[in-house]
Amino acid sequence: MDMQKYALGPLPNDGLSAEDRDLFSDARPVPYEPYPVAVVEKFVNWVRANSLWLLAFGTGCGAIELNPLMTARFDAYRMGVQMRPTPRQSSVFIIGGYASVKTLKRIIRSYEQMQGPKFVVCLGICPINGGMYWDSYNTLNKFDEYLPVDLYITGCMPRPEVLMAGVLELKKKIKEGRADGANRYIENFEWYKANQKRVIKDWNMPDYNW
Amino acid sequence: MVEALSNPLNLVVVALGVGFLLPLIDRSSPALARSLFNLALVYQAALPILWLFWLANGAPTQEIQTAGISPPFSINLRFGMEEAFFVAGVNLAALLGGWYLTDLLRGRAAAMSVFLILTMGVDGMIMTRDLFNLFIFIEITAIATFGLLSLERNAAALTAGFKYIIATSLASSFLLLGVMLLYYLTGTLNIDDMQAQLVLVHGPLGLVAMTLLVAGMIVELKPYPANGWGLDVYENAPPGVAAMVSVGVSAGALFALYKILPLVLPFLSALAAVAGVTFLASNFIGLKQKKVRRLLGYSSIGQMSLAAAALVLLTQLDRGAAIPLVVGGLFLNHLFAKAGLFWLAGALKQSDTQDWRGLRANPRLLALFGVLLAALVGLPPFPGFWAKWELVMQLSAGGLNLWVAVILLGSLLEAVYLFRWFGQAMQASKHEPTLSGRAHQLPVMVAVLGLFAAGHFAAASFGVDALRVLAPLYIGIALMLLHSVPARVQGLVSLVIVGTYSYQVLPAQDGINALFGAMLLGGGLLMLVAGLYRGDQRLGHYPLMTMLLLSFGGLLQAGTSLEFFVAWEFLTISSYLLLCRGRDAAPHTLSYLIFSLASAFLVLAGFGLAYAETGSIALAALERVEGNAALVLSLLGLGFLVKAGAFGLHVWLPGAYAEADDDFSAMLAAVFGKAAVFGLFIAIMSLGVKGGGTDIVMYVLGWIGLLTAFFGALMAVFQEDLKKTLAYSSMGQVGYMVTALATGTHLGWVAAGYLSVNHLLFKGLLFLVAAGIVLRVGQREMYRMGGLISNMPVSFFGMMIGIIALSGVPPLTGFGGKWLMLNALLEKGWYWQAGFAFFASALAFLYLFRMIHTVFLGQRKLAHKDLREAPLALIVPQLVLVAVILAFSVQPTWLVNPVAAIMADYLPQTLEVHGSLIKSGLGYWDGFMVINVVGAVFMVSLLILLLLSRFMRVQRVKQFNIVFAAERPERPETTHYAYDFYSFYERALGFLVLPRATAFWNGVSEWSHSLGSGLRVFYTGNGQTYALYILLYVALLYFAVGDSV
Amino acid sequence: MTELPLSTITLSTGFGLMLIGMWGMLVRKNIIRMIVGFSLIDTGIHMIMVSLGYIRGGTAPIIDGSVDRATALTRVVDPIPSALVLTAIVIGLGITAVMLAYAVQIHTHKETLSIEDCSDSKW
Amino acid sequence: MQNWPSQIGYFMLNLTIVGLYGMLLSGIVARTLAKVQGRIGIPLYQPFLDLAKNLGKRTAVSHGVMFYLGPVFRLAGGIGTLAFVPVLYGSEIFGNFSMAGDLLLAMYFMFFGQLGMALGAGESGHPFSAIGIARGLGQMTAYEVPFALAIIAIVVQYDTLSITEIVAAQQGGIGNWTVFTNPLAVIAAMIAFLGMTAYPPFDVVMAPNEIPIGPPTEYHSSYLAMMTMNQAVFAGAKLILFMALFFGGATNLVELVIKTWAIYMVAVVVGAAFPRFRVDQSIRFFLRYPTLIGIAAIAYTQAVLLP
Repeated sequence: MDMQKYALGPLPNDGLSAEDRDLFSDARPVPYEPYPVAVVEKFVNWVRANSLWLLAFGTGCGAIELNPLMTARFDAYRMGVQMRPTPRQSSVFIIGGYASVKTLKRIIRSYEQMQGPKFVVCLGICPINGGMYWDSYNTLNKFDEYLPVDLYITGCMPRPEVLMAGVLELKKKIKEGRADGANRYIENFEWYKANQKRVIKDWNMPDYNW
Repeated sequence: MVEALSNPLNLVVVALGVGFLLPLIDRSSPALARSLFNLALVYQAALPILWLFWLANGAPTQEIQTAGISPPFSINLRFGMEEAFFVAGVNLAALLGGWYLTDLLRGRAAAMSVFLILTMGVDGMIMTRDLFNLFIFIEITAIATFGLLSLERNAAALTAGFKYIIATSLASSFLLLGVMLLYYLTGTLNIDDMQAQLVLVHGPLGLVAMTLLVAGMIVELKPYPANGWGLDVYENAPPGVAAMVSVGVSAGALFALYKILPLVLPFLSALAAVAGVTFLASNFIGLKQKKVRRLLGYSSIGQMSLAAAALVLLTQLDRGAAIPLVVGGLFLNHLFAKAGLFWLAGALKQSDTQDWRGLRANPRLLALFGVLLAALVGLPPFPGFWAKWELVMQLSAGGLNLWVAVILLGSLLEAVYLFRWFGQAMQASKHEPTLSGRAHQLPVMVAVLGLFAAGHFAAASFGVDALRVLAPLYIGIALMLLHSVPARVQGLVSLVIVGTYSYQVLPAQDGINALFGAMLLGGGLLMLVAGLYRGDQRLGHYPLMTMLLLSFGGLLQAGTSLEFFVAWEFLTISSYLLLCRGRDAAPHTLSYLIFSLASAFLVLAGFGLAYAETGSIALAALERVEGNAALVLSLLGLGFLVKAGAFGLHVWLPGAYAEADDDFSAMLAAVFGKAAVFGLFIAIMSLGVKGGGTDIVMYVLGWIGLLTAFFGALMAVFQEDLKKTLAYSSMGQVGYMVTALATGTHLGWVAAGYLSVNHLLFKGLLFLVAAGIVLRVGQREMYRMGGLISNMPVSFFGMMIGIIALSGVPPLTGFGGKWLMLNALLEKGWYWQAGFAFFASALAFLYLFRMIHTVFLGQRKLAHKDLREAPLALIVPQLVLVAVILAFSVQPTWLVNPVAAIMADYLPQTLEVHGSLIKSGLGYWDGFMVINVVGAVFMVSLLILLLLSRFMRVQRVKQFNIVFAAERPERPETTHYAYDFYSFYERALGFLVLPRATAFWNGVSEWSHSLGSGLRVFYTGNGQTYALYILLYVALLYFAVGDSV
Repeated sequence: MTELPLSTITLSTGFGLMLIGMWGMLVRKNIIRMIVGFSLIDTGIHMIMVSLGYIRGGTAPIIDGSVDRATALTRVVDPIPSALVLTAIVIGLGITAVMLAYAVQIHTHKETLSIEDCSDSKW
Repeated sequence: MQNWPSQIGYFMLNLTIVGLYGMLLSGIVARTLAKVQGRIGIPLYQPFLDLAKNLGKRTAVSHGVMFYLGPVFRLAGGIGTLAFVPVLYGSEIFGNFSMAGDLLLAMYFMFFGQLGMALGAGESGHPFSAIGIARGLGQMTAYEVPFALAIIAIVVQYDTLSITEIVAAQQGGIGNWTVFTNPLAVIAAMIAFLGMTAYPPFDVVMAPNEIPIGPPTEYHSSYLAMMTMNQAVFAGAKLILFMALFFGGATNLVELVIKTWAIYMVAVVVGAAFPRFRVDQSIRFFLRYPTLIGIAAIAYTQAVLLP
């Protein structure tokens, strides 16, 4: 695998035309440290776990399961889960089932535009191994090659109850400070980028979508 | 010897003698003949001028007797002041005309002698006191004219000449018959003697005699519609001859009319009516005219009938003392200006006004042209201005208000077609008008000089300190001489001049003058500095700016309405010319000038009415107007409202403000607009609080102001053009001032003063920012910009301060204006108005945000990546304005206290000020505390965010790093939300701003033009029809007056 | 039937001529005829002028044996109109001449003598 | 009054109380709406958690200085508005800085934060921000009209612009409240209030599914947290102003809480029941009947209350 080495300096943004390079930031993301005081970090993790703002972006067929989650029957609001229409304000990205190559590009953009700490939850079997689409020309079989995944909820399709169980699991993970996908992404930036660029042929965006 | 040479009779003798000698001498020596001709012309011109001088120094009026017998038994001529004046004028025109005609007359000795005899004929018409002799001179003049007309040998000229002959010979036949009948009745031909015997002229025969006499004279003055023959001649005769006919022959006819007036007293009203109708009709028809010389013909006829009307009306009103000033002034004005224009028309080959496009390539010619037009329209300092002023004053005093309206309307129409022509000449064109010879311009220049001299003299004879009052013009002209030094040096010179002037004038002002002096001159100086950002030559910019600023001083220093009016007209002229400098201003200059002149005429009418009541033209006397107060206030108010761009009268404003040079836009909107507010202040302070009818006027003014504020703001909301947005915004802001003034309360006036100062500050700031943007971007459409904040941060800051100050959001100065105004409205009991004002002021947010967003925020265009900040010359004045805004924001009492003190001179103080706390009857406001609280809160908030940012990694990103629904923006143009920003608002309220006012004024224009074409159907071009008109005129005159005798 | 005074006859003839002349000027299309019309007007006026000065049974305004100074005013014919007529005739002649000259020139340039063809300029 | 340190201290106290109350109020509203939808809804303390979560975000982007300052303006605007409104009647502690200016000051200062915020959001370069602001401003011009007319009516009624004096005039019994003495004015003002709170049917400004929450679409992390804080304070200040002008003010905190909650519930209940107006529809709506009611209120005040 030819892994492009990114220096600590500005990103090359090779996919962009010279004109576009002026329009997109070329800064390299940096991982964040925990708060210096442990109690604070613990408290903040607890808060994060109890205020999960989902990005309202249905990337696949599983998105259909998100709607009952929020409505009267399951009412995930009780657990501090809310929908946000913009990645800037969201902290949880639910990959709703299979991710095609075409969607991956949009997923990457949206993920990179979310502010850390941020968490990725994969829904269903497809992001794990491609599921029933494993041999499709455009379905990604191992989603965690492209983005760091904090939690998998398997099933085809998992019902909202399972989804809720996943939320509780995610909460637990966050509270324990183990949901560090965002930092992993940055620490292994070159690897993720290489994987992403391998499948996305028309890479017409910056190397990191701030 | 001297005595012999100086005998006025020589005017006749020399011309006759030389005239008959010329063809003889020409046989042997054409050169000698030519010299003799020139010598005779010079002599003819010099003699009356000398006599003028002698007569002015006490020489007695010369009564010249012929045949050694005293009148009435012989013909006698009189040569007094009046005659000398007219003769001098005519002969001077003849001298210049002869000079001008050099080419045409070369080798035509007969023509030269005819020219001399024509001059002599007119002189005789002026001097003779014998009716039959008058007839003879008229006929001599006529025959000489016929001769000169035939110099042009083409079909049109010949047929025109023939029609002219038919008409004039018919007229003189009537005249002759009339003279004979009068002789039959009175037994004398001497005018003075006949006047003494006037009782004998009675009964049907007397009436017939008078009718015929009047008819003969009137036809000479070319009354509408029996004047087609005259127009044909103006159009087709050689311009030099046309000039002589227009100036010389008409002057003779006018003077002859003046002489016979005492004989035909029953006809005065009819004469006035004829002159008035002719004046109006010819100016209406002039609107439709495209051919230069015929246009001048309409103007000539208009001017001469104005002079005739003035003569008759003043005689009727028994105000003979004003006749020399009025009629003499109009005559001199017409003499130089019209002759000059005819000569100019001849100097250029193009006969169609449209083909004068491109004349701006020849600035000297253009300047001459402009001066002549300005004189003709009656702008100061030219004699026509003073004459019209006096005429309006006298007519108003005599209660002839309808006549004042007619005269002003006619003058306005004349200005329309004359300045439309000027506008055409100002347009750029590939094809410059072609000159027919260089020598032809010299007489024009002399005419222009003559106009200036006459104007100065006329001003002096008004008892005006001409040098002081006309100083702005003279200094401006003097600065024009510097036109070849670098522009910035010129700018510095004018800065020094205006600065020194302000330094001397401002400390001497008090009260409202001090307030507006500081605004007008201070703001003006700042804009002058801003103008330095342009390094190109800008021909005429600095002289005109200097004139403009000095004229502000003229407004301040004016003690009389006349001085005020002169300064006002100077402002009009200089701003019009400055506006003409705008690259694409051409379509808007005419409407600007017309509305400015209309405004000036309304003001003039108002002053006239005030004079009628108080008998004084002192500005202070305005307060003494009681009976007409409401009417005077309406006229003055309307006049100033036009200039302020009030709702419905605003159609000139956006174009003018937007298309002017960018720094001049700032000047116009921020500073110049305050002159109108100043005028309103003066009018309302003198007249607005008298109760009675003025209350209604003030109430209406209040609503006009609000409608202006509302529609100004609403129209600004829908503009794509940066400067148009600001222009409409200015319109709206002035509306608040009008409303505040109209409350007629102390608080309202304080609000108006405060709003004026504030508007000057933020609108100057915003327009200067706009100038910088336009300079850098090269465009005015806002949606083509965007994201300029990173290139022009200082400009952004300036605009942000400007919009906060405009919007009225605390803690900046704008809130004070809103607070004062709403308090004033509520205290006055104008509750609906207050609600409306709220609405209007909320609308400002819309266009303000749009402006700053679409220009500075949002997505930057690729092409604008390397734009630089605006030049220093623009930034420094902006920062000065920002500093002043901030200073007044920190401590509003610095502004409120002086303004409140000034207004307290007029009305009892209603604001209580304790330290920094300002209290009205309803509420209170502590600006100092507000800004402290806000500042503290802001700093605390900022500190919070800074603190939070320490725990948060903040990455500065670029313009496309936005959430774009999981896509990426493709181009800045498609990502920048800017075009048709308030489309939904247009859907909701757009029906309110359909261009109804524009449609209305277009309708007025179209209607006037249609009227013009309707009025000219009488011109069939058929000589026979014209003869019939003349006959009908006589009949009509007889029947019209017959009843009343 | 009383004899009509001479002055009345000339006077009415004069007015008659004027009217005929006017008719000519206003109705005839031919320029030459219009000029003739003008001449008639002119002549008419001259006759009127002369008749205005006439006194019935008056004598020539020469103060000699037949008229004494005391009664001269009532008995002599006013000499001034006669004198003026001379001037007026001269002028009328001049104008007629100019008109004719124009007529010739117009004919040269336009080859017509109809006034209706002479509306080269109109408005 | 010149005792600055204590004045500032009192204000900090007020700010804290109103801020906390405002946060709580948004929780109450969310739960109320959840009940309408047959859900249980968020815990009442959820807004505090969300606030803390946003404060605890570790990364952020900035589009420029104005973008950065936008939330600062916003928060300053909210706090400032509160500063110019007296919280409780007759209490020096709860008087804030209302001696700095009258009702007009409070009304105009409300725009301060919105304007600054608009500038900041504008610099983000996001078209949805600009669209949202354009809609917000357009709607604002419209609901300002009935609101201003109502304000004018009560200023005429009480002949003062001072908020304290207006409250003073309403003391002495429930019958003295403006809502009973001048009902037309209060109706007009309350309809305007619906527009101000941007609940349905006037929520096209935010329109989460169309222009993802409009103006603040690019704001996140601590910026968003500051805006949440402002929302609490600003909503509190507005409610207090309405209470003072129309509902007799409050002399103690309990009265304040009850009254402001009741006022806010008007907007919430209406919001729960209505779909969304398009912005041009809402503009026309405000300029029709509410404006007429406002005009009638002035006429009523002039004709009936003044003589």
